[in-house]
Amino acid sequence: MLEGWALFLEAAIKVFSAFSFLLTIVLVLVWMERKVVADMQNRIGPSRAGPFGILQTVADGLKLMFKESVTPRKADFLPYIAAPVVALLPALLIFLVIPIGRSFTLSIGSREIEVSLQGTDLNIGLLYILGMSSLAVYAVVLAGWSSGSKYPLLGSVRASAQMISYEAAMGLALVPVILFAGTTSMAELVSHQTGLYGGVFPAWHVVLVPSFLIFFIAGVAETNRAPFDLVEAEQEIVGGYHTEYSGFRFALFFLAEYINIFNIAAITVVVFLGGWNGPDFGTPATFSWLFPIFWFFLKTFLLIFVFIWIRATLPRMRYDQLMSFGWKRLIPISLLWVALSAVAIGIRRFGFPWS
Amino acid sequence: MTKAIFQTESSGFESGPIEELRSNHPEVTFKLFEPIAGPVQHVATVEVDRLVEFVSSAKDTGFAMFVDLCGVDYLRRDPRFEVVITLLSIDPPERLRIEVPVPAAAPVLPSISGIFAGANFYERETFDLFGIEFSDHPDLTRILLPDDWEGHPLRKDYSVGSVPVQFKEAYKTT
Amino acid sequence: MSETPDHTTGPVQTSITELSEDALVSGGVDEEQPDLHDVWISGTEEPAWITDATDEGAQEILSDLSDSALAVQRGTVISDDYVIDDTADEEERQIINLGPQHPSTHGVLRLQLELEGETIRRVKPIIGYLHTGMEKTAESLTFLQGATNVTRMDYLAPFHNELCYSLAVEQLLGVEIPPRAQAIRVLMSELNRISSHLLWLATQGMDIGAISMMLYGWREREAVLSFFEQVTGLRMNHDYIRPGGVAADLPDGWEEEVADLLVAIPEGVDEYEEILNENPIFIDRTQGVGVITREECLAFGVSGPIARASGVDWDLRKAFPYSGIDRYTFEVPTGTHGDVWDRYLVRMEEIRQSLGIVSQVLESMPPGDYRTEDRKVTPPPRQRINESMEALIHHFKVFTEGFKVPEGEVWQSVESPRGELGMYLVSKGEAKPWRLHVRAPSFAAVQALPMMLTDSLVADMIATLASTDPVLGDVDR
Amino acid sequence: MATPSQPPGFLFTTLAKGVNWARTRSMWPATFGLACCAIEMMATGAAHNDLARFGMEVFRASPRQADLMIVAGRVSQKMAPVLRQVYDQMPEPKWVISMGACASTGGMFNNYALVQGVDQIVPVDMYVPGCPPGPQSLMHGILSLQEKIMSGEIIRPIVRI
Amino acid sequence: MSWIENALGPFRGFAVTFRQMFKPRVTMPYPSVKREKPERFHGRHVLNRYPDGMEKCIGCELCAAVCPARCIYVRGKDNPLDEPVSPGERYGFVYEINMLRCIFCGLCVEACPTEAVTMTHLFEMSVTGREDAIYTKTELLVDEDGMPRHPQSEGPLIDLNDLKIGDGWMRATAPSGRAAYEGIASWSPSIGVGLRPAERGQMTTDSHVRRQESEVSEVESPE
Repeated sequence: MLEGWALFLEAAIKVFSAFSFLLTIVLVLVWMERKVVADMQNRIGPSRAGPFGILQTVADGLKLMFKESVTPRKADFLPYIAAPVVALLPALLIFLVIPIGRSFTLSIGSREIEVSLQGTDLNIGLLYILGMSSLAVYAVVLAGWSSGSKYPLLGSVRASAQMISYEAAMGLALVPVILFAGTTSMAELVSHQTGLYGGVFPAWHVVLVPSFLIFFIAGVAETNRAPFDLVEAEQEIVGGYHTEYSGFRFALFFLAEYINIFNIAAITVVVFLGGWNGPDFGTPATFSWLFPIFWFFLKTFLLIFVFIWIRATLPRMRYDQLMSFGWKRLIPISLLWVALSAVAIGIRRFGFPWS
Repeated sequence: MTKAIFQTESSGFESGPIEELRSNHPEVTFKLFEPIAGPVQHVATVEVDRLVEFVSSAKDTGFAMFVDLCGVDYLRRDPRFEVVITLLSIDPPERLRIEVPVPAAAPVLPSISGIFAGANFYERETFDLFGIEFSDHPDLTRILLPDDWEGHPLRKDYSVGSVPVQFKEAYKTT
Repeated sequence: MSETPDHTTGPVQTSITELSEDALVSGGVDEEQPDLHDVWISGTEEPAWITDATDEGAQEILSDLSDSALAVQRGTVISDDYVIDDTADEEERQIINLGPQHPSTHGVLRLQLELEGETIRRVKPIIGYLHTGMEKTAESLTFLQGATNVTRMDYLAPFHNELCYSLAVEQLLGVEIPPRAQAIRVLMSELNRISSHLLWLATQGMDIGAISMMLYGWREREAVLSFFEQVTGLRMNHDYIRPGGVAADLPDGWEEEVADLLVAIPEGVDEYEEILNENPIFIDRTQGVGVITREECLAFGVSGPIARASGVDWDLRKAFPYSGIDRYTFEVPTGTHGDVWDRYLVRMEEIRQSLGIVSQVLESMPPGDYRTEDRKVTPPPRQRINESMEALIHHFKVFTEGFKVPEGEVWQSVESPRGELGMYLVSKGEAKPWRLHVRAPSFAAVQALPMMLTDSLVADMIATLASTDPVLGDVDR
Repeated sequence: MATPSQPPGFLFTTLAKGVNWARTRSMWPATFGLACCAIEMMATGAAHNDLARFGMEVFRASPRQADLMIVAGRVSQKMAPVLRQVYDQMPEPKWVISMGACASTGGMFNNYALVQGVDQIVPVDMYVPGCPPGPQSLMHGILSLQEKIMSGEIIRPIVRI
Repeated sequence: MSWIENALGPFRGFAVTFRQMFKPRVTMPYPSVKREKPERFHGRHVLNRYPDGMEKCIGCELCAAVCPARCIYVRGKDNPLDEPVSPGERYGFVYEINMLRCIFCGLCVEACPTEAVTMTHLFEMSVTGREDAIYTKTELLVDEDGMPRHPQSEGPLIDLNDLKIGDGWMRATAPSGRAAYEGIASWSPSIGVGLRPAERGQMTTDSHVRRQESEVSEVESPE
């Protein structure tokens, strides 16, 4: 009985810390995005809220919380208020399966507790992520449709089309990795990438270059970031699906979007860039968890920087170009790549058929 | 100070679309305005009922580009209004100004939007601001002002509509 | 329909013929020209005074609105949802109102779009949301004050407005403009063309989603604007080019400033081309989009870079040179396809050509007067006021009643960054214009939008609209 | 319900302060450009003046997410109802800055076509003179508005039921 | 190696944006750093005094007449004999500028025959009420130090020293087109600052030489 309670407690602590961790991450992320974009445009960026404007997001959030939430007259009320929650939930849930560091043992008194820096290690981790991320599109569609207004409707139509085409490419891009590593569990994916190839190159899955690129592109599209931000293209359809949202409900969308960015970057790191793997310079066992966390965040934030960089540079794609890029380029290429890598793995395992 | 002078002479026309147009339409009065700086301006005064014919012939002659159409209210003159159309020939570069006197009693003109599609908005604008109507215009509605506006503000008997400027001590005596 | 409806305070109209000529010139029969002593003392009445006081001009709509404004002021009544107009759908088409408040309509243009999915089947531009009555205001300002009015029309190219107006007035006046004034005018207007094109580039980038382009365009424009500010004291709406010349000489050190600009702007332009020229997304978004043919351009009176991108080799600076621009050498770039991409190329080249003109002006700026010596038009130097009674009288006459302009009608046009900016000026020999009509380049461009937009996608519409570079102050005046 | 004007004790005062701090540090303007002033408003957001320093680079296209409406330019009689509608669509708390001569009083266009002062249509919190006001003038307007919000001169309810 | 360059073409934009991160930022952090305003800057108006304390304004209403926005209201009054306010016969009894109507075109400055109304470099005038933007003589007229009373107090946002610089536009337009008169300080001294020199720019030209050449042409018979 006591064991059960301890498990529950452990889970509760994990969920709670994951949640507050994510909120902090979003604070940093939003600030970082605004600062980096400002840097790329010879500006200063937020500087008045707190030192270096680090509290900018706090101010944004606090303000939105105390702002009136308008419900348009024509809105379908229940889906309308459900949509922001639906947007946020998958984002939070996805994070739970991402290992952010090596598990370590913590000794409290005489007891030794094994702490894994991961919400839970599902053996279907990747599938779970794909499932969850396809849930997120429902939020967008719901929000756009239930607002009862035309721009959001256009946004949600765009969203569904976009998501369908990029989900496929994203899933296909993961197949070679699964074939290669032989697992879909996130933790095992990381441990599969330990070590070095030929003693020089880290044994990361990034060697599957096409997979990596396709996954990353699809990830950008998945998070509705530029140049794939058609869903909320401000210059075209005003705000897209969240045009009619205000106050706290809008803040939830905002939050979900940034958590998604972090998630996608983190998943890419875990799947392709070796997760928390990295040199640990022989740190003592007590602090062995330190470097993995550091490497993980370094890689993730580098990727996020690339996200921002892309946003600051590229123009937005057009709806039909985006679709044709997805269906005519990404999906065929990933199919081909799946076939190729299957053949390659087969050869590796069984040798050439003629030998 | 040299004064700008209008000539009603035939001199000054060179060969070109203007000359051709002139020989085709002997009934139309042509004037010439020679400013101190800038190009010579040719002005043709056309009656209302000959307008469409003249404009389409001008288009055929080479004035292919529609530039402008506007109204003028001369208030105490008879006819009171005038519609001024500016056409342009690209090669050779020449301008033609067509002035159409419009009486105040029946300010109606045939629309030339059938000849130059671009006249559409300009005619609407002239209707909006002067109340000059264009028959056969596809969509003669107000363009700049709200639909329920009353009056035509660029007519001279329409006031500017200014309000007093706010001051503090204007009537101060001591 | 013989006379204007009785919206103006009625009975006066019956006695039009009895009015003095002066009253008519000043712009209307029951015209209450804001007299110097026609004032409203603050604190004496509630703000509602305004709707009462403007009964001749203002419309009912406002007074109604003011009432509801009070009722709604504290509450959160939402009068409607975002889309204003909601006409019936037929055959799965929906009507969307883009604007007047929309981020990429460049102000307050409203486009009524009939969409089939995301494909635009019909476009109707609705304008007038910025109608300022400038043509009417021009009739109540003297020729001296007039430049302040016209400069606010096309607010991205204020110098071109002033230039066109001044040239029109000068045509009637028949005054000679000193060469230095002409050179200054060319310098300022060409720099203005650059700043306007930079702003177009910034918004074009912004509208297709390249946010950094926006900031870079503004960055270089700011340099040009700071030069304008040094010369005229204002960043926009300068009132610098006046009938007779320019208001003030170029300040000391202008040569270095312009030389700096000639270095900074090409650097910036190179950078933009580096970002955009080979960017596949930008190319996809612009090539073959928003096409308008040569014939359509002519029929609709579309001029400037749009027409040139369609292959119309037409530049007023070449065809009807003004202000001595024919002294400088420059090329007129043209395109062939008439799409957004060609317009982009044409404008980029125009920036370069304008820079060339500027550097030629810089090398060959003539010395001497910067305003005509005609003392009827130009006030005397300040020194002369104290020395000579006659100068003082001239000074007073110029600034109070203004100078009289001989009777006549003239058409003047200049090549503004958006195309042919024309002004039709009618003078009746008074100190105020009888009529000033402005032929706005953007007006024609907006009119031709349906040509470019029909059967394209919403996203293309944004790119096309940005590439026509409309300025709504110019359209609505 | 609870507003800073009612003295509800320490907690609420602190809350009010915090909320006002947040509101002034994150005041998202609506993109409401009308005429010349809109260009200067955009210039204020551009690199040289960088409105982002105040957390204001987030120009919201949708009025639903905007806090501040900068009426930048002349308001015509035709635009007036639209302007009012946009204002109505903004959720509380909202502020209005009337930027430039034309928006504030009609400026030099004292004629039939313009609304002589946008304060006839919407309540204005701050007037910025100038034609158009330079970026720094606009920033002065914005900053003095923020100061007034912080100091409690301009009060908006904290919680609205 | 041109094919490499071609292949890299689409990515050159990334290099541009990345490069900007290492360039100096162009931002002027406004409340702490104020923009350097050019000499001719058009800011709020002031009414000047002669060094002896007399008001320069003679109530001629030229400024009010020329103002396109009609935002100036002037009413002159005869000078009291015992205690004249201005050196002329009349003085500006009421002088008001509605700053919210003002378009800062500078025509009033050009029109003023006595350089009474000039423009300063102060542009921070935001107000919460329309009436506060109407400047009467109290706000416009300078005191003994050449400093007018500004309705808003000095603070991080307002630098009242800007009120003392100024009238560059008056000096720039004083020659009114005649090259011969450029660089000549043809205006009267003011209280607090003395005789303002001609604009920096116009002093350096060879205008004095040219002036002597064209001196004769200026003296003409009245028409």
